[in-house]
Amino acid sequence: MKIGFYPGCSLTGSSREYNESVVAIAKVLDIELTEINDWNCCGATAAHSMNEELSMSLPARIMAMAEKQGLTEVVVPCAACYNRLKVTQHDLKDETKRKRVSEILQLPYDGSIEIINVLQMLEKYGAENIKAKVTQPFAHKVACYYGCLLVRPHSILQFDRVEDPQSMDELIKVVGGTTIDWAFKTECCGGGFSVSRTDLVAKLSGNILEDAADRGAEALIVACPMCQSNLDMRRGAINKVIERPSDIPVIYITQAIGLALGIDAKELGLKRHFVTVEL
Amino acid sequence: MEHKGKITDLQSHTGVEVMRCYQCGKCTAGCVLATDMNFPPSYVMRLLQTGTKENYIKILGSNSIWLCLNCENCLGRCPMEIDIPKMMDYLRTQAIKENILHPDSKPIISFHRSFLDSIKYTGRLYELGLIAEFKARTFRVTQDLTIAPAMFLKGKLHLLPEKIKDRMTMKRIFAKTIENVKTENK
Amino acid sequence: MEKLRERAAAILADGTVSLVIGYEEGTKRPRPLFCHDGESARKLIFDSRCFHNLAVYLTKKELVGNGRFAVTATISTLRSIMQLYVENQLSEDKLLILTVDLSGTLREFVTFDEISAYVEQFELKRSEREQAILTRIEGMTREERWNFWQEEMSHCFKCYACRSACPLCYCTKCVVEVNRPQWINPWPAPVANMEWHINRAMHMVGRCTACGACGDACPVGIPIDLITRKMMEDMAPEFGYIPGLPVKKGNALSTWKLDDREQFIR
Amino acid sequence: MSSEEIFEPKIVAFVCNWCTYAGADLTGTSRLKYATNVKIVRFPCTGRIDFLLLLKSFAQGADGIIVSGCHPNDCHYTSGNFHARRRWIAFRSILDMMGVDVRRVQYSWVSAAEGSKWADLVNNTVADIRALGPYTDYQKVADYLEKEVQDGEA
Amino acid sequence: MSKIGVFICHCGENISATVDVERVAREIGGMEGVAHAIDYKYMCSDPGQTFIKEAVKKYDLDGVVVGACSPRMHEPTFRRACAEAGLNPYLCEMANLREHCSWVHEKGEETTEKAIDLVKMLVEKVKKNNPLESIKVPVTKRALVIGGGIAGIQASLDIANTGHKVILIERDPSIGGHMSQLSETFPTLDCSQCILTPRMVEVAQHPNIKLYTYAELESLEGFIGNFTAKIRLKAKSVNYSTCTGCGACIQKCPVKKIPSEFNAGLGTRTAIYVPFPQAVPNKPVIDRVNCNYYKRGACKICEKTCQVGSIEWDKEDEIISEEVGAVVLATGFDVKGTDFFPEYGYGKYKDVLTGLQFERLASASGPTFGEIRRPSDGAIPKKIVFIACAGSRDPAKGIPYCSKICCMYTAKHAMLYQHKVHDGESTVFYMDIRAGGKNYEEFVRRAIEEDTVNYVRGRVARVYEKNGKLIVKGVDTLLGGEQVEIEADMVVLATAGVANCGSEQLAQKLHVSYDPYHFFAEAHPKLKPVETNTAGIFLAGACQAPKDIPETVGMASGAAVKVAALFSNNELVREPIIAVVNRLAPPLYSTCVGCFMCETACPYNAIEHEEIKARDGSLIRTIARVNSGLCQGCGTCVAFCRSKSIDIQGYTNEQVYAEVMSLLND
Repeated sequence: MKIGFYPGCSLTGSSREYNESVVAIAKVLDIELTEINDWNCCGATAAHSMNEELSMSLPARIMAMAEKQGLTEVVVPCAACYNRLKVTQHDLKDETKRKRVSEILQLPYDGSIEIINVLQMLEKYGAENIKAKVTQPFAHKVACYYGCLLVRPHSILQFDRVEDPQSMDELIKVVGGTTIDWAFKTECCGGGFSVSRTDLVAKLSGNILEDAADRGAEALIVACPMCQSNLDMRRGAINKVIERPSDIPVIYITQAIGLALGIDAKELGLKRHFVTVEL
Repeated sequence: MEHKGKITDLQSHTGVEVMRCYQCGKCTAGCVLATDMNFPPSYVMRLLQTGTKENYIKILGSNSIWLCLNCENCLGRCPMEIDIPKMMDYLRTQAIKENILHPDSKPIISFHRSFLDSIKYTGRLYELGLIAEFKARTFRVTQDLTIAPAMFLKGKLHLLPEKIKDRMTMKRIFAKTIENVKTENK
Repeated sequence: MEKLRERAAAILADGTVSLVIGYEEGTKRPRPLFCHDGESARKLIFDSRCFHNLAVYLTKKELVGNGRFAVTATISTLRSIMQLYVENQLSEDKLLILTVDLSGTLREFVTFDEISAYVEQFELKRSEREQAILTRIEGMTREERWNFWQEEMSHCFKCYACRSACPLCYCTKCVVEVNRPQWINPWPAPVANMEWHINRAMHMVGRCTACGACGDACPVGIPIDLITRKMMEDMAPEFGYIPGLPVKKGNALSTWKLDDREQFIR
Repeated sequence: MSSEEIFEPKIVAFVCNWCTYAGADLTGTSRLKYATNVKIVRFPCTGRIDFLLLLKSFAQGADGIIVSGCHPNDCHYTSGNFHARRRWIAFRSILDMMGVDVRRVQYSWVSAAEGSKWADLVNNTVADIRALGPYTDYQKVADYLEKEVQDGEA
Repeated sequence: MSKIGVFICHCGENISATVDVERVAREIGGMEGVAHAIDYKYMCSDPGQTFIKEAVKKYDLDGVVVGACSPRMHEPTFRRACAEAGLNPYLCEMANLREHCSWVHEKGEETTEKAIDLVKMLVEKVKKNNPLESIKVPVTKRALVIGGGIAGIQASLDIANTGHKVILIERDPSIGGHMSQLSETFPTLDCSQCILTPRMVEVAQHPNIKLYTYAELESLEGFIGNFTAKIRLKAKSVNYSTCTGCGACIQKCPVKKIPSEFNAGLGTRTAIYVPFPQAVPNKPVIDRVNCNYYKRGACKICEKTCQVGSIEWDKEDEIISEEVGAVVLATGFDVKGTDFFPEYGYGKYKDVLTGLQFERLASASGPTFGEIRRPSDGAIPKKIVFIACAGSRDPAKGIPYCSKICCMYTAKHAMLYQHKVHDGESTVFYMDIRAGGKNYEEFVRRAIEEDTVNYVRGRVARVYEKNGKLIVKGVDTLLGGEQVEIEADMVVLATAGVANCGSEQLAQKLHVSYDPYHFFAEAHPKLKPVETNTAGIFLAGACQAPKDIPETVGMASGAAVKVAALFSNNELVREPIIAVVNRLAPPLYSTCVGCFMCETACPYNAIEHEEIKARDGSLIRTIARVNSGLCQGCGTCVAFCRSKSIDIQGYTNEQVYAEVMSLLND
């Protein structure tokens, strides 16, 4: 199984462990990841907050590069990048926008690449495979947190249900875990305000953490580096604003699966978290 | 008439027809930051519906457009499928263009600018550089004093930026988009 | 081609059909051939020079009789056959269609759906000639178009070859033969010529499959096929159909949509 | 141009019985005034209006034509006007291809309640056609026929 | 040559003030084919009509043109006059000299000339007119009513009371419909069952009503006055002629956990069941999907219990045929379930209910005997939230229209709740309060002012469960968009009223049209609200659009009157303005080539296939034929016909052609 791979900036820096765990489980599951050559940043929230054309051009270059490389399907683990790429692909169906962007890029772009997130990759290529390869069932009660960018806007992403999505829960069940039914699956963690408005991030992430902890989750499972860093790195700030400070860890779905597949915690980057992971 | 024109511009850029909103308030009810905003989303819609210049300027000068996280809960639930996040994106660029900026926008814009600067030169995000530049722009020297070293220790920060090869294209993208707008203004 | 002859001879021999309509070598170009026996089926040919639309014969009762018959069909012919199916002029149990596809394989069809699935692959494009004239016409002002057609129509002497050649002109009594009232005068005169051709185009809305037979048939070379061709191209996006691909239900003119265009209505 | 020389176009209106004919009745009962150039031919429905009648009108010397019926969804027969609308879309495209002046055919929806709209429609159409002048292009072509026949007989 | 008589009316001075009527009569009198032309002060008066009658006889006229007012005004008058004089009424036409000429133009030469043109036009038309005979269609004086809710019950009773036979069919095992499920009714709060049950019984006992429950329409053929309905009587598995309705079988049935449809899923029922205690007929049916015997081939406990041996295991669906003259559609509506709403939990929270479920909770005959209790734990909710417009006015996920009844029933629910739970707190999230109706606004005000229901203007973004409470995240838009969060014990969604399932298929069976939401379409939104565009089929109640009980009953009675009016004659007389396909002598038979373009175009499905067969029975051709019962005379088919094989009487090709030609000839 071969598939294109766009890690994005976070995965090479502050969310290295996400990258490490994706690569680690891909290896075990025989998924060959081909990184896009000379990829650039997708522009994230900053670009589309500041300039529409910029926000389309950056993802368009990434996809143009992938096309050039002959890739047909690209997995994008970072939910923010996934969202930007999908939305840009959608926006560029508009003839005038596409014209303008190819003018800027001076690269051919035809928008034919299938962009999928990591959950879709695991569903598509792994569910049965994973089940067969589980060596240490992930016997924990966890809260699956999807955030915004993985499921919205539904009309464009067409992934899972808008409210109360299930795909991550299904994967956790495959590796032997149980998931709680909770209320903040798709509520925003504060996203791009991580640095600029830490106070708001603490409030929003706090609500999420509190609900999960109240309902007895042993860990939060995520698929987005922004959510992870807000919920993990900002734990100090969060614990100042919530009533009952919490020390439940926040781990990536790929890490959870990795553990079940018997991959070493260090290889999965579990030592890189701020909140200690003891699962 | 000038501000009616603004509404038309808004529609042609974002496809948002402000008159479709019938003020049910569902966007506001579900907005995670509505309470921190000068005007919650449904109120912003109403201000736009009035079509007056005063109200348009009120919106550009409010923190609402800057606090919007584009989490899209509002769009997902709006019975009339009004793309409020897209509208917020547009209003932000208009606020910058017209230089009507709420104080709350400063750190947010600074962050965005630092972010974009970082990728403009290297093609990828240089997180250490981003934090440094952000601090310099906002004079928040002490913020995250403990986090950054911890990140470094956990291997989460690179000391040197990663650079892509084709930096010419990156330069061109910036020159033809965001910088193009700036020169137009001048 | 040999396969085609064999098959034609075989179905004639075993009584599957009593007639095979196809092409044979003519003096200048291939001409229609009506085979009633295996002997004549040996003369059958089928290649790119065969463009005469044989569908025109299929509605001729006196020719095809009541039994089952076969026809060798080009893409154009197939399109016409589909439209004739839609209009209840042919029935699937009376017809066997033979054709040779691009790879040279003999193919047989009976039903509308089978033909549709096959024809779907072929896009209806303007030929070089069509493109040239239409580009010219489209570049004209309205007055120039009027003068262009008036000049062209002045050659029309109402021989009705266009009508005879068209597989979809199968009425037993044509509107020009209706005399209470006499809507269109049957003799050649500028206004009557124009009325005839506008009328032809209106009668073809949602039906014409742009086989070009009318244009080929015109002895004085008026590009009348382009009137229907242009109409078809204009109407396809308007009414959401694919040019040259008849649909089973819902002819463009006898159906409607709530949001059909009406900017021209005051 | 002196007032005596003002061109009085001949305009024929094809209208449906249920909406526009009744609307024109209302114009009358409301005593709204309009130009005398337009003469109404009554049909049960716009769906009944044959395109050949429009062609024959031009051939017979009409300078302009009004076709009017019920607004969408108001058709007495539920869908005659929708059928008509399609027919006119196709007809206009063909006329335009042939170089016939489509501006001379004014389509409209006038309901039974729109007495004033009918008056406006007539007045505006008369003004429009007056500005276009007589449809001599078409009439010349049609006259030729008559002359030929007469000559032939003579 | 024709002998046309022309009569120009002055209409007092209405015409003669601006039109030189004498000149009109004079000039027309000189026209070819005009035998007689006069003008007179009031043509519609008695003496005026006498002029016409005398002239018809004296000049042996074969056509009459009256130049007067609009034909929409006096065409029947003058046609009657002609008929009385022995002239076929369809040989009389009117030129509209008043509304279309004298009233809209100033006095002058052009006005008179226009008047002359208008009369000329009609003279030329009338020369081509053909004598026509009115169409007479026999009427079968029995009505079919489809649907046994309050609309169908009312329509059936009203028709039956005029002395005509009614066949009422109902899909469920009992009549009663949604109204039987309701607790109290707004704005009077009288008990729904108390006012409905007597009517249900009346239906069952009425000598003119034949009731088929557990039955569905299979097909309907024919046309106004002459329909044939095929009805599927679903197998009840119980012989109703012997069953006494004792109910012993129901008590013994071991399959007890089937969600009860009548209780909107809140209660349970058995496999052999009567939907509710007041059911009519009060006899059980076996639900074969859930019955142990049909599922697994063993059980038959009911059979052992039944003392009269009424269980019929092998009974099959039966199809019967009924001749009827009119049909009333009264199939009602349905409500969207809670699983339809993602932000309110996709139906996973047991204490989030639909309005209909709340009705069952509040009903004395309901699963809690009228006590408001949570389905999850049986506790009495202390805080309750009602959400209006759940699915309504929501083009994104629900339906764009307003379901109309929700504002009122929500106010009623809140009121009933406050009456039953005195220390309870109720909140209604609304967007607009639509309380148009007699005593409706007062009713809502009472809920707010006297029963202290907390009305909050704004929509709810989401509902989630936490610690046994339902957290409702709403907004108060009147406070500038302040967020409101309520920890509720129960949430009631005023879910959208939608077309009943299967309505689209039913509409297609009946050839009636339906709107984009699958509600049946009325023939005219204002003036023909109970008619459909298929003559002889009428609408009653919420199958046309959501509506409340008074409106439903009113509409049902309206439909009944339409049926009674239809049945008041032995024959239907219709204007002969219909399309006809020409017929010619063999071997041509007709110029119709059978392309059936007219068939797709016809809004009334009036085009039939006529097979022309040789003497030996072999098919020569198939051509179109117009069903004169269905054709309404729009003429759309005529304009489509390429070979001009179909024409419409009264507006034939020859007639309209002559009109146009005369108008433009100088």
